[in-house]
Amino acid sequence: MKRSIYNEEHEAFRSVIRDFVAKEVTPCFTEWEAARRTPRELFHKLGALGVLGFDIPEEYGGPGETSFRYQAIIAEETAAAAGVSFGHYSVTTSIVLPYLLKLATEEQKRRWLPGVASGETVLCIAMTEPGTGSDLAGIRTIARLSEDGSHYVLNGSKTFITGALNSELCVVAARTSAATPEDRRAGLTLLVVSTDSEGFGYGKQLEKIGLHARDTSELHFTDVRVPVGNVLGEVGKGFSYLGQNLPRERLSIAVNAVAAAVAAIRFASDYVQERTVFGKPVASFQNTKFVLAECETEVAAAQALADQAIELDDARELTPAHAARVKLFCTETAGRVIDKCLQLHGGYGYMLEYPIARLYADTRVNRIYGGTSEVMKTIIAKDMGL
Amino acid sequence: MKRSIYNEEHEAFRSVIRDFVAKEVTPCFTEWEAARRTPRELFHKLGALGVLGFDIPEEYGGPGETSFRYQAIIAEETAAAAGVSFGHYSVTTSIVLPYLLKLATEEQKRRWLPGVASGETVLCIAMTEPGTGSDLAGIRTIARLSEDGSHYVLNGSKTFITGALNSELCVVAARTSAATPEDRRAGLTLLVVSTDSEGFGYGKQLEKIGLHARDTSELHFTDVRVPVGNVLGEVGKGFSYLGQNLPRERLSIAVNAVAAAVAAIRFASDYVQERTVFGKPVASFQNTKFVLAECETEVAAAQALADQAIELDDARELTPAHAARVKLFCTETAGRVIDKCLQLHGGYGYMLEYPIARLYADTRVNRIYGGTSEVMKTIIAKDMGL
Amino acid sequence: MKRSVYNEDHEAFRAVVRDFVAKEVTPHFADWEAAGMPPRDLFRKLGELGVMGFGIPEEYGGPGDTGHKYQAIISEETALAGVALGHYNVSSGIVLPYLLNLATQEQKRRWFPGIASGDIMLCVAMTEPGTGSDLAGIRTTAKLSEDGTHYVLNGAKTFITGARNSELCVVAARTSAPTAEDRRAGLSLLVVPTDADGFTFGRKLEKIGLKSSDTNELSFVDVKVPAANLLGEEGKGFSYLGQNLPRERLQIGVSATSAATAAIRFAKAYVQERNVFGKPVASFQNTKFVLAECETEVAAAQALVDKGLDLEEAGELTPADAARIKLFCTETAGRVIDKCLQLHGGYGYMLEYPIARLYADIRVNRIYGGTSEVMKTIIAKDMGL
Amino acid sequence: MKRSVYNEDHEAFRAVVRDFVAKEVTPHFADWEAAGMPPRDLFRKLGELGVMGFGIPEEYGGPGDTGHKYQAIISEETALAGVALGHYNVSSGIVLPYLLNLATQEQKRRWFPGIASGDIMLCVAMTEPGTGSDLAGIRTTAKLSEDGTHYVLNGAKTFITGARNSELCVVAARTSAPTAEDRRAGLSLLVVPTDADGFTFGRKLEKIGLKSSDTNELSFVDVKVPAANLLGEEGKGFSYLGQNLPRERLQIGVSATSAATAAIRFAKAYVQERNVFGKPVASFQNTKFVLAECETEVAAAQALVDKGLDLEEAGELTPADAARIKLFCTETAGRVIDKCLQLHGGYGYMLEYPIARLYADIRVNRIYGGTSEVMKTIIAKDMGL
Repeated sequence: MKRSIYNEEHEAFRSVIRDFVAKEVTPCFTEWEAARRTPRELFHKLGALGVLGFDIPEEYGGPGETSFRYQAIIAEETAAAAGVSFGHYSVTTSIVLPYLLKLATEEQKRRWLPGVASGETVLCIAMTEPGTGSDLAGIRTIARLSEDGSHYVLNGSKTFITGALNSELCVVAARTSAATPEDRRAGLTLLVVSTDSEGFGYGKQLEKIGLHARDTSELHFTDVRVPVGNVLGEVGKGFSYLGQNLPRERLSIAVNAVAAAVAAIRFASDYVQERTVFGKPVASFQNTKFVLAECETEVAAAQALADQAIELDDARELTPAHAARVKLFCTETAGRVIDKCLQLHGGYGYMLEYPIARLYADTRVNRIYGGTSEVMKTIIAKDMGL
Repeated sequence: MKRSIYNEEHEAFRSVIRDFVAKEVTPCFTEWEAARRTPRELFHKLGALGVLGFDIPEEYGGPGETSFRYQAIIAEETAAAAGVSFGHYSVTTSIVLPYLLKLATEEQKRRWLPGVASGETVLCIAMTEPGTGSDLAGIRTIARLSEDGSHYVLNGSKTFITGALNSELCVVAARTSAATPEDRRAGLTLLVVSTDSEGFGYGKQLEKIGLHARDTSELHFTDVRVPVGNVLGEVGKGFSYLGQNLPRERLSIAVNAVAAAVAAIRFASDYVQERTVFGKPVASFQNTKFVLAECETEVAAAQALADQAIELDDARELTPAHAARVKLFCTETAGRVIDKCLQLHGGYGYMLEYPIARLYADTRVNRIYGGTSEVMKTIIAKDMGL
Repeated sequence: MKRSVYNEDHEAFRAVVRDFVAKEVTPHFADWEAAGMPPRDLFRKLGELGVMGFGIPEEYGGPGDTGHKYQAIISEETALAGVALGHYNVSSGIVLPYLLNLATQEQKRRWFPGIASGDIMLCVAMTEPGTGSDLAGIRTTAKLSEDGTHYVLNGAKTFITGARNSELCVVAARTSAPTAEDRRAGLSLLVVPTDADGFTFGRKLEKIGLKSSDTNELSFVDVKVPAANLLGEEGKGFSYLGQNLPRERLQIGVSATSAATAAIRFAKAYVQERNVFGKPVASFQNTKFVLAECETEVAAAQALVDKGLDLEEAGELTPADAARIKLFCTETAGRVIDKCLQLHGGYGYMLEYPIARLYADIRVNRIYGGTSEVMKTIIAKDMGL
Repeated sequence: MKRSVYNEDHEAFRAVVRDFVAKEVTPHFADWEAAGMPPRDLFRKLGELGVMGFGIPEEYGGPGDTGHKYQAIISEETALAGVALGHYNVSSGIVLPYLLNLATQEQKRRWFPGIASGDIMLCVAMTEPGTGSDLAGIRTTAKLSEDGTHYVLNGAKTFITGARNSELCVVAARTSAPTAEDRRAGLSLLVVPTDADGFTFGRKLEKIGLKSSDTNELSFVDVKVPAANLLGEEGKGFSYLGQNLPRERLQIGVSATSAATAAIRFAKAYVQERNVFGKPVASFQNTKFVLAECETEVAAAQALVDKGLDLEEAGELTPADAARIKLFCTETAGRVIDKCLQLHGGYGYMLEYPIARLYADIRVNRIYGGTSEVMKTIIAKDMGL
């Protein structure tokens, strides 16, 4: 259906991205997947393209505040192109950078933001610990202030860290004091840790169902020295900072999911028109038509919902509960749609050389990360007064 | 979620309608259902309210071209109020009147439109015949021109006619010449027939699963004389006229469906908060919260899709395939949502005194009339090039 | 798929039932729906047929314990024909088992012959306005008279199916207040004649479907119930409730599955007859696929029900098994009947088509006898969750 | 729910298989997945266990016809453990039946003992690049040599499971051109040694899951196949295909159902161990309801499969029955495994958790052995549509 959220400037940006994807990503993507990460240079190229520093003020080398539409276009052009991605691009840009923008001091901004915008400095974030899951209050990684007060000594382990192998800085949530009986969430602090610090160890890389072009690792910290100048925000207030950017992160996941579903429909439409069974194109069977019509209709609704949310985000009106609705609906819809589109591919749909297979394996996690569908429902129900 | 399609003027209109519904409809609705029709006077009141003549030019007593938003508001305020309706209001206003606006001659407009706008003249339409279903090319009702050329003599039967008992004029699709081998659709003509004509007979009233406040009847025509001045459009071109207004009709069904789903969620939310089970409010169970959160999310998507379509309709850009997507998605969603909301009512949900029971029985036909979901899928698939 | 739960005796019985339904039910069913209940005489005819007193020993005029499969066959045959026998199943399948378990010798002599013959029909009054399924909240009271000869019953009940065609009503009432430790204490079951003074019928409730059986509010104003009509022991009422639930739920599964089978049959006949764009609806791939899906889901439901019937016969049907059967079969029937209605197009919404009636009737299957949510709670507990 | 399809002998066999899986498979399975196939030696161990030659008469070293339930038990036990035996089922369940039906006395003597011992593994090559399931479009040719001693095989195949661990490959090839009346004419089945000159392995295809079995492209360049390796009659290949499909589909149903059962088991263990907000995940109502739904659907699938196993044993399983079973069980397993993964949260996406592997593995079940859409076509035809 006709969309109304993009103007000519957006479309010009889209064609730049499309070109970039066609030249720099699609031809190498299978290799990246086999390597289980993208090459580090990708981020330099993305920096040159000017898409790493959204919302970074111009004085620090960024383009200043930017509508989420540009990030939506990137999602559309990567997922929709061939089910490819920029590795952990969305983690660095949509998830970690906003923490720096919000919390960094003037000095920190000068120190870090220009590198982020240029691609010299790529970011990752370390929250989850083995055994704690999404319950961040249970964090056991400890940062002890040195006697002279000049640095913290960091010890502990983290898991599910996306993009760490390609990152220079890692935002680590650590305990700088014990939780109090009244407040299990007290005592958490965010530290910005250089990944080349001594004692910063990469654990095993985790094998996932999909998303093979981005690395997911365990991290171990053994007496890592982190200068006090690298504390992000106030000491002990870490918990309150977490999740402030979640609405946009969830919107971003939703937009990605919709783009993947759009791509799936395109792959399936192409496939069924080319492919014949019993001498007739698969497209000529009524079941094929109906299934694709259903898919396209559901995706039209998801797109309408996501577009509405992009506009709300621009107007600074995207509430957490709205974002939860959009994430829940778009990721559940994409899950169903991609499954049906794979089915139309028959046996080929199970072979990873077909992009539909990759989409299937990649998108399963959409209903989980950034908060599971169940967490979304909890948020929505609360918003409904239930 | 925050909607953006209504301005203050719309909201003022909404409160007028809300008042009207509260005073004139809700208190009597059960009686109307028991009587299997609304009182004829309802339409006089609706005429006085000024909502019967949307799009009728001012010279004929109407308000001139009007955004569909006003009709959407009526749908929202009737369905959303208590699952009530204005009987066959939407048939006369959204389905039949557009034929007259499009096809009537100057003289006919002068003759009919002022009465339509005031509520003196209520409209119905007779297409389907026993045994032909949606295959209009199979129509067997015959209109034979009299020898002197002054009138047609109409003979035949129609079924599934909504609102005929309350209507003064009935648009009848009849055969004025035989179909040709090349064109099964040739020879159909639309006639505007007075329901008080001699030979215009009401057959049995059909019992439906729901929608009890609107009558649905069979009609029989026995030598009914219809003046040639009552031919709508050109003789023999009836088939080409049919369905020209379908996108809006389907949008209207979709908007009604969304409004009904919104109402269902409200009824269920109220019910689960009042009602206790094992000493706890039903609302406190996680399943209740999750089910309602899912419902609300799906309805948010349906609403976004419908709102987008209302805007496209205003811009004259609502294509038949877009309208099909909107109808398919919104009616399927409403079906699922209302079913789940009924379930949350337990045994009370099956009792017709609870509005959720009425919504359940009423909305089942949404996926059927105005073109079944299967027909929608056929249209969408064609639009996708399949 | 070939079924194996029934033997030749069962099939002979099925033929008799089918015949009865075709002659005595189907031709009159629309009238019963219009009237809101079948004629009282129907049950005497069913008595003559010998199906009113399953479980009643021969000495009291019944056929003795025949196993549940005969009752299953009645459910199947009525559902397959798209009709119902009023509140037959409430009387024979739900209430009679209470009497079979709890009635004294004297009570059996007094009531069983009439039940077996169809002269005494039974209904049951549990739910009260506002209490829902929380039976511990019952407020209807039965006070024993000073001379101990009778109880005085006062209170109100709702959702009582078949009361207008019943002679006896099993009423759950409070004979003493609940205790702090046990909210369920103090409930007793009384067998109350529906023609007793002070036994009043309230509103007949309008339902989405099931138009051929009456659902009522009842009120009791100083109704005198002989002490000899106490069922089981005083104060133990709560413990008696639900003992027969596994069978009742199996039964709902049986009839939901047959209703779904009937829906497929109706839809198949319709799509083969009906033309669209000059081709039978049956010739479209979507029609074929939808009906194939439906039939497959019903095959699974049937396999599950049949397994349940065998387990029940062997005394091995657990409450959680029955919950699984009810949950699966009623959810399946709901989906299947909805799809079969859809294949009928506009006709599917008209009550003269049996598919429309099935749609309106079946919705309550996911609710009564315990909602799907209650079933899930039982199953999860059985899984150790 | 209590099952009744297996007797004591079956259960004794199950214990042996379970033991074998626990000792010989589970500890090594991650390695096999990394290697893309199990070691060749696995099948010799299975031969020692006596499970390689079901259906092979005792005179050739097999156990004779034991009924299908033993094979079902192997599927169940591997699926329940969340592992697989490489292409065991292809060899024993799919290809061996061709040989049992079609091999001559001489061929039986030549091949059966090795198959029973696990020294000869089998694979089958039907699909060609671009032809999909339309076997009439096969373009691989087998030209009989002038002296009639051998065929010369040329062509390419794809989607060949287990070829790298197989000694013999049943290849469908054209020995003459199709005729205008019969597109299916001219196909023959040849048993080709995988070490023959000109028999080349092409790419190993990367799959979403099923990482522990190899799926390959094959190409044949002037492969000489002895005429004595023709299976059945020349030109009748098409008629031989699919004769064993009902059993194959039943088998897929068996293993899908067990995989779903395993998924529930994994999820249950996970939610009981795992805390969120200080409470076990198992304590949330949503968790309970989701698992209760899953278990109920699997109970229905199991009832259907068990019915199928009994019908198969009685020789009464129709092709449409098998289609119903495959459709229902694979669709159910797909849904159930998806929900069980969801309950694992982020861990569910990590392949070290068996639920992640199950998710990736199970997706193809709705496709291979005939897609769900093909099943619906078969069922609809059986319904007279």
